[in-house]
Amino acid sequence: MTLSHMPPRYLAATSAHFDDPTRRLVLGMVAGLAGLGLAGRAMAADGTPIRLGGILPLTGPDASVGIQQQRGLRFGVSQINAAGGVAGRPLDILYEDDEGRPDQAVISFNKLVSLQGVPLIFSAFSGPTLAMAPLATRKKIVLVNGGAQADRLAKASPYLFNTIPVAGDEIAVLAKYLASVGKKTAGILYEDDAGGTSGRDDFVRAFQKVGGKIIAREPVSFGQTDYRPSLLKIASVKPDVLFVMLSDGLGPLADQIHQMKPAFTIVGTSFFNDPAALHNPGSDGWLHTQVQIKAPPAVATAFQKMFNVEMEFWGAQYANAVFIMAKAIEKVLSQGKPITGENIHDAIFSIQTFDVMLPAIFRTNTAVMEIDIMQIKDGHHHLVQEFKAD
Amino acid sequence: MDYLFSYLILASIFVILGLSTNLLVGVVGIFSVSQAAIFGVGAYTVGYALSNDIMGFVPALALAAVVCLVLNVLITLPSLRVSGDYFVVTSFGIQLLATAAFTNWDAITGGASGMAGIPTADLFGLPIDTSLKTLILTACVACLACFAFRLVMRSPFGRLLMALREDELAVAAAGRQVLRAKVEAAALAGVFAGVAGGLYAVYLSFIDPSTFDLDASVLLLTMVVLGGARTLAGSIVGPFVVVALPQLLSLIDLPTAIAASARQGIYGVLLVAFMLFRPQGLMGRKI
Amino acid sequence: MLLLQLLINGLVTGSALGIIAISFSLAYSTTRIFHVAHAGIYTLAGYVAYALEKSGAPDIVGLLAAMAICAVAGALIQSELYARLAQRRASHLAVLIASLGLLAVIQNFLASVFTPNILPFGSAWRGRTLSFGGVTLTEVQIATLVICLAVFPCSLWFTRRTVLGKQIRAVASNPFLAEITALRPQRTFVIVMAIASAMVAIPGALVAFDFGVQPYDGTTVLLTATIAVIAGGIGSLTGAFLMAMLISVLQNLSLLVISGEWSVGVTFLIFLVFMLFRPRGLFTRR
Amino acid sequence: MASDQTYLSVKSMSKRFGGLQALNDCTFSIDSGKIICLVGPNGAGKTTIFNAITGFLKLDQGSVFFRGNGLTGIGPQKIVRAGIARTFQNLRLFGDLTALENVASAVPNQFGEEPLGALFRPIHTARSQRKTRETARGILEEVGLADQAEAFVRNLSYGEQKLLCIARVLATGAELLLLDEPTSGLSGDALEKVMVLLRRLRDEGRSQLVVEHNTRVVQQIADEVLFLHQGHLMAQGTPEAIMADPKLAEIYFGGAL
Repeated sequence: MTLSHMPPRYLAATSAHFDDPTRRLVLGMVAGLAGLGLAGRAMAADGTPIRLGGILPLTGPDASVGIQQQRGLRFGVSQINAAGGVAGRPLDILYEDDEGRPDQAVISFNKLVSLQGVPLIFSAFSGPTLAMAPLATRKKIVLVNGGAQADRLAKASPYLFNTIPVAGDEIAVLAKYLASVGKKTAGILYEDDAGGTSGRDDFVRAFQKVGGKIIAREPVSFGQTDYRPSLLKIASVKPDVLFVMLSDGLGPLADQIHQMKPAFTIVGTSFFNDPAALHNPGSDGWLHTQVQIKAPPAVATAFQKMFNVEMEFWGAQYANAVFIMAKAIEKVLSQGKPITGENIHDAIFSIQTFDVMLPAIFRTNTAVMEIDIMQIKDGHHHLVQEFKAD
Repeated sequence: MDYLFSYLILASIFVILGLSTNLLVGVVGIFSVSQAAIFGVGAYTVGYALSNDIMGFVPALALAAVVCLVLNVLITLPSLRVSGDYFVVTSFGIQLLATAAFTNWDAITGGASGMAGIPTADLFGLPIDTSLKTLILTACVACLACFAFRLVMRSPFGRLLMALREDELAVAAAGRQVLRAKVEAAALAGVFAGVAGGLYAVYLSFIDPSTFDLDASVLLLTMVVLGGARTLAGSIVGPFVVVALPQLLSLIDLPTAIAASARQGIYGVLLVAFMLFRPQGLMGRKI
Repeated sequence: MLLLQLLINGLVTGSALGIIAISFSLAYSTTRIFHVAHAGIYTLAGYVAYALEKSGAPDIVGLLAAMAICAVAGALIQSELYARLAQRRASHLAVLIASLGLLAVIQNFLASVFTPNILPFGSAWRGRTLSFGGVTLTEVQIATLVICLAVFPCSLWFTRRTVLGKQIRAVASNPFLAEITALRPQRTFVIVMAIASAMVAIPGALVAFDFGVQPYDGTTVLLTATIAVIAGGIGSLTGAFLMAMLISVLQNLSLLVISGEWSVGVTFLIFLVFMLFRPRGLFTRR
Repeated sequence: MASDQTYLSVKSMSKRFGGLQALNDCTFSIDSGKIICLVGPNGAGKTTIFNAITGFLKLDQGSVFFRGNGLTGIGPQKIVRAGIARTFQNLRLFGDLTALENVASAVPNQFGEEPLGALFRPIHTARSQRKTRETARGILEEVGLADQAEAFVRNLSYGEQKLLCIARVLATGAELLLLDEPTSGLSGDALEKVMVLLRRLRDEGRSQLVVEHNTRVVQQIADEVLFLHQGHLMAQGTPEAIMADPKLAEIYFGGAL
């Protein structure tokens, strides 16, 4: 039923560019949607768009990440809409730029909610997200954070869903793995901001819990690219591993590591899934946890086609967040309820296990996802060990 | 409605802050790019006091005002010793130092991840827990601040400050103490910034170092430039326009990839254009 | 060993910072404009080099092109913005604000063309290293050190020995007098800004070769450079250069003693100490 | 040391700027109720003496006494309160303020010249403000600028600005006025106006120490002349006596002839 609503050229485009696994994925989704569409036909699939919000730092110092996240959202929406939308209704995200500032985020939040009546808002970065969280609680608007991993986000609001595990979860897995391969001492190089410092604290806790010892900690400021003095200082105490928590600048770091050839192994989290680092010979041998982002190659190709850039980590995460929320909205519609924040909230918990591009389980407000240990070799990530969800 | 409220609340907070900046930059002519740091100290003081249940909102706001008064005097003092451009560097440095302190003094500020869950304000037991109540509170304080600014500008003190900007030597020759006048102006500007910070903290219930960084100081400067120096009308119009600007600019349909930075660049264009073609701003006097 | 390596690293970054400082000093002591947008020119140089490298040109071409384009940009800023402001009798504060605005324009223009991400260069020589008795330097670092150390005496020679340099110094010491003796200060200002901008393009491109480009990092770099200019004594190129070296070395070495998040603090502390005890700077004669 | 009879006395003042000896053991004293002109070639140290007396400049050596009280090492604002006020050669008026405000800015003892008074006792402040403005208006009338009271200074003619400088220094209430070239750049009516004004002020009891280049003006207004050369007092006497001295004329006009 729903398929017939789709303009044929969308179908043509998707089939032409997607090879097998994606087609299966997309067709699977479409089939699912079609099924739900049937169920929800009484709901008048009139094709009026479902409007959601996206509040991201599109300018300012955090914009480099914000723009990647926006690409992810746009890609997710285009995929959903290409497959017929949600129960026949296309998704539409209204974007607001908060410049990474909490106050602008609050204005944008109120604007989207009170003027546009959106029930759900995608957000980014812990500052703005934490600033919006009390409003989300008060107004029962679902806030979806697909990028920030600060631990405090886990309990900030019953309406705040984190579609990515908090950093603590990843780091616990990393520490466990490091202990299992006999790494005893570690240095930490972290960005002196919210994500970096909470990552540092998580790592200290987790690594000490498995019997490791932290022997150096060096902060760098956001946007700093000269890591040499810090690296030299860390190298002088000869740790087994160096835990790195940076959100940008992995390219220069890889350069400088390559030039220095230190004895320690570089370890980190999903942040390492950054093409700038991957394609740098300096990143050879780096170990990192990976919130599973096995985007089917065809999806990645479609992404590349759409934006002319590789699918970055953030792109995948935010596209996945769109897929998860589309499912939840679909469920709300299928129950014949109006699309409100409260209903979406309930739907997320009633679905709990989302078998989308990157499967996620919501027992709490923060997704549990499979976390893998990967190693970078010759410009590719190689799976070292899997830690299934749980 | 809430959208309009949140705009009005922030705009009125920035009016108070704009008055503070206008007093220093526009009236006395001290180039300061560290007013956001003082704003931040006010916000953190109130945030810390309320979060740790040390005192009520009103005493906390008073404390913030006092702390900011003292600090602003201290950071403005170099302007007495070092002239013009040296002070620009001092001011930049103070702003960067303040950001480093907000980010790293975890025990007080919550560090880089900020201070979340600041309780809402209460006025002697009356909770200020809705947008409307907050708007009434901030608007009242902003009106008070405007009234104070007007009183000052029409008083001999205001005239003394204006004279100070034009010629410190002549002020001294007229038998006035330059040092004392500057300290008093800085103190007053500090009180304004501290109160604005306190209101900001309770309204957003979340503060973090990014709100009080160099960009924020530049934004404050933009408000003064846009509104115009030294007039009350300018100090009100500037913040109202600048706070609305991101919202207005988002109406322009630019390709998403550039829209972002382009919008930010427009602040710069505004600064340059106003200085070239309208140094008196929308409704002020020449800066 | 660590100490030595940190010291050498400090000297490398310090030599680059030194050229930024003397270029700023040259522009400032002549035009008396606190040219904050100089940070934008510095950033622009990196992006010019980056764009050329991506289009296949060798890095040396990138460096030269960056100098040329920055020189033009600097001259335009003087003739189209600062000169007009002077004509309109804008206050010192107004000029400063305009400069700050221009900086925002340049940074965001670059961010919108090239994205705000850190973009690394790809050329192979960047990764090659050389070791001298335990101290390892990359070829880019060596190039930076050598070129910047060479530019410094050239700039001294230029201001002291050439006719143009003497003219500039004359205008700097008294623009009014220069005007009546037909030295035409506004024309000299344009030339000075062009030269200063070409100079700042050298570290702008070299640092970019090493660390990649990003749009917003120039502000802090320029602030550090201005601290060197002031602490070294306004008008003294040698003072500015040596102070920049000193600040950079101290920043590197301070890591051994205190944690890195306070390195801004260290720089600024140096400044405060100078302001309190030697406000005229280290190298000025009374 | 200083006798109570001397009005203003300057003792062995010395000041060096780098290689230039601006004041070299300069000593003189003057009586009250007179116009005393300070003359001498450019660079003789006239303005430096002004700066030193009014506390704008720290002396290397020497002292200043006013009515027997030492003024050395005291800040400018205290010296104004002690009764000596000055004008500047380059005027230093507040261009963005009105003529009236310029004068008002120098009137002493105003309430509300600090924030607490201005904010918390606004009515009192306003009353004091009215009084100040009346005083200022009176002074403007006295110098003949009453009709320009509300004009912005930058819109006044040069002659009017010169008069305004005198009005502002009068407003301080000081009894000894140090006027730095009050007539330079003036001619005809404007010049005449200033000379008449200075004489009238003297007759009202305001002593004046005036830096003056124009010999015709000196002859017309001066009760006494101090001749300065290379930071040193060369001669002191009546205008006629000084003008008649060929050696001084040689120094004064030497460069020109």
